[in-house]
Formats: sequence, C-alpha cells, structure tokens
Amino acid sequence: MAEFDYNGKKIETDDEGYLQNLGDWDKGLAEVLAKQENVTLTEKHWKLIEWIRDYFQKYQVAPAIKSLTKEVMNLENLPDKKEANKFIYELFPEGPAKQLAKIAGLPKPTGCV
Amino acid sequence: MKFGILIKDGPYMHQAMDTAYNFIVAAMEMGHEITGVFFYNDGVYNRSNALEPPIDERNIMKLLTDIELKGVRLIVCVAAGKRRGIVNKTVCEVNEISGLGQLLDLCIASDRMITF
Amino acid sequence: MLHIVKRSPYESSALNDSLKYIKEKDILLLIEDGVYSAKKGGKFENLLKGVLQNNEVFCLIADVKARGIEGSEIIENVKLIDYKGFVDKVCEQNPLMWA
Amino acid sequence: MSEQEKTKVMFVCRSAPYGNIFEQEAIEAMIMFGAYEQDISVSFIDDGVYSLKKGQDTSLLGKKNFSLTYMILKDDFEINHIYVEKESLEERGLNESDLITEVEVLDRNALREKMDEMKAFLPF
Repeated sequence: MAEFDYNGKKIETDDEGYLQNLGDWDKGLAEVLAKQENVTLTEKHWKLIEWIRDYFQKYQVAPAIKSLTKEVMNLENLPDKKEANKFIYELFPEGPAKQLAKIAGLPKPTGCV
Repeated sequence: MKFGILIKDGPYMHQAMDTAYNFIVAAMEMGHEITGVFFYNDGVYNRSNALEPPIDERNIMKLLTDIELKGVRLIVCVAAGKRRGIVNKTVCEVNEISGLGQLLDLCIASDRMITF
Repeated sequence: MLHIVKRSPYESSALNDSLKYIKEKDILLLIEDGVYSAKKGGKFENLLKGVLQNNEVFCLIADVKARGIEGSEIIENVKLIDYKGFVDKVCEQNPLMWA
Repeated sequence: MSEQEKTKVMFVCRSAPYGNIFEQEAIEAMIMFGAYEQDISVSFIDDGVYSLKKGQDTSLLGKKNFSLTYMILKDDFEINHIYVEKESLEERGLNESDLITEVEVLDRNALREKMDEMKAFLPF
C-alpha cells in the first residue's frame, strides 16, 4: 500500500501503483499516475484512456488485448495488429495491462493469463 | 485413465471435498492418473494453512498433503484465492497458486474432468 | 453421459433437472444427500422406478451407510457401488455433476 | 490449430445470479478460457437463464452487474457458443427478447446433442 496527496485528498494505491478506490479517478489524477509511470499523456493516450474507461463501465470487465488492438486499428487507421501493437507499446512502453489500465483507473488485471 | 478434478466447495459446508478425496484415492489405487486437482470458488478454503480442526476430526490439510506427496498436483486459483484471503502467506506449503488457464489445461490433458 | 446427483430431492431440483437430460444408456449415480432419492417408500420411488426402465441407477454405498439406510431399504434394481465402482462409472461415461 | 484438435469444454450454468458467487466466478473463468483458442461453449439451463435477463440493476446491492459482460463474451472473449435452453426460459415466463444479448436458444434435445460432443463439463 502507498499513499499520496492529490488536491488535498489522500489517494491510496497498492504497491504497484493501482488505485485502491476507483472512485478517486479524475483526469488530473490520471496525469499524476502517468507521471509515476514516466508516461507523458498526449491526445493519443487520452483517446485510449477514454475508450477503456467507457468499455469497463459498459461491460464491467477490462477488454481483452485483442479488443484493444482492434480499437487502435480503427482509431489510428492502422493496417494490422502488428502496427497496432507497436503503437500501443510506444504509448505505454511497459504494456497496456500494466500502464493503460493503471492510468485509466481500472483495477489491476487479475493476472490469470 | 487420466482424471482432472475440480473442487468448488469448501471443507465444511458441503461433503464435496470428502467425496473427491475418496474418489481420488480409489482412482489412484486402481492405477489411474490424476492430472491435477484445481481448487475454485470456495474450494480454495481447503488449502488454507490456518485450518486447525480438533485432532479427532478428519483433517483435510493432512489428507491432501498425503495425496500431494504421491505426486498429485494441487492447484489453487489465484483470483478465487485472493478474494478469500488464500494467498502465498496463508496457503499450505508446496501448493501451486496459479491461473484459470490451468483449469483449462486439466480439461485438455485429462480423459475425464469431474467436478465435486 | 453419467449424471451425478448429490443433493437431496426434497431440498433441490437437481434430481428432476438431471432426469430432463437423461438419454438411453446414460447412467444415474446418486451420491451424498442424493442417495435419499433411492429410499423405498419415499416420494421419489415411482420416479426412480421409471428411470430404471431405461437406465441403470447406482448409489454410493458409503453415503447410504452413513445415513443409516439399509440395503433392503433401497429401491429394487438400484445398485450399490463403492468409490472404485464410482471411478469405473466415470471411466465408462462423461460425468456431469448436478448440484 | 484445426477444429478437430480443439478441446470442447462446456460451462453448464444452472445458478441464478447474486444469490451465490457461481455466476461471477464462472464469467471470470469464461473470460480467461477465451484466450486459449479452444472450443468453449456456455449453456444456461434451469435458474441459470436468469443470469441473462435484461434490465439488471445492482446499484442498490453494491455489487457489479455481470450480465453486461455477456454482451461481449463471444465477440471479444472468443467464447464460441452461448446456448440457452428454451424450456427453462418458458417455465420462467421469459423469452428471447428478455435476454441481454443474442444467444442460441435450443430445446432440451438439441442442447443434449451439443452436450454429447463435449469432452468436459464445468458446472456452475
């Protein structure tokens, strides 16, 4: 468990930096979480953050990597999965499960796969 | 034959673990192979290292350790275990804590999959 | 298919639910509280007799004995088996547990 | 992997949601299984059909609404078939239009034929 102050509020995360209370998330906090991951958020990051949050809200689970790849192919007009994966890892070098989910304020992937 | 076993109930609310144990022992005596026992749902409680029943009661921890020593893989689902507090610190020694993929692997590797 | 029923028919619909799926040559195996279905004079005697017309029915002897049911109290033609018999039945047919 | 080499596994869901954990942990298993490129099907019979009912709102329970996840099980998580038993729906005064997602409604006999093809069942 770790703690830090954000806008006068105590934010709790687990040892890996995932939010403990998903309700804490807002865009400003996403910037803070991104900084902890050494990721500088651009418009491209935000598109994926919004998409994954929307998906989680709608279906109650985080998307499969496959769905994320498909979405990226659509959003960025990329020809194939390989290009999409490259794109995702350029934005989130340590992987979407780790960094995108964390910054977007989703729970830590259960690690079953 | 190769049997895969799925245990979904805890050690006390239901008889499932007892039936499964007797089934496993009988199958092994008959020369069949147990590909693995996967603990899911409340089944993960069977592998808590904090169980301490009175000494004149059947001790599921001991019984399972006996079959483990005979080479049977006992696999605790990591997600179901975490939810219920059955994690590295609280699970019996030499246990495998692993993902649900292992359950599917048991389905693939076994001639028969049986749920208790 | 091997249909295994482990709940008492008096508290659960598992027996009835399994019988909706029973086909010729399938086996019905009663274990744990499921063995109460096979007691003579009980509410489910006729239902089980109907099943016995087309299917074999087995009862796990350990569960029958534990519950104070004598062999003579078990519906005719329902066969008692031990855990090794249980293992044999699972070898014969693909099991589905009706809990 | 060819279709013949794939292992056919069927989740047999007979529990209504929320009264116990079976539905929730069954879904978690389904989601994981999809990634392994086997032939996975899910069948809803008996009270299991309630899991698919439209309009579930768990906000007052304070729990997650897993019925929403069924909408993407096939497309996003590679579950090959979702079957619902027709008789169980009818007994409960439900029909296909009451369900949250598109499924294959089969009568008992047809579902039993599917079961005969399975290598393994996972009852929940």
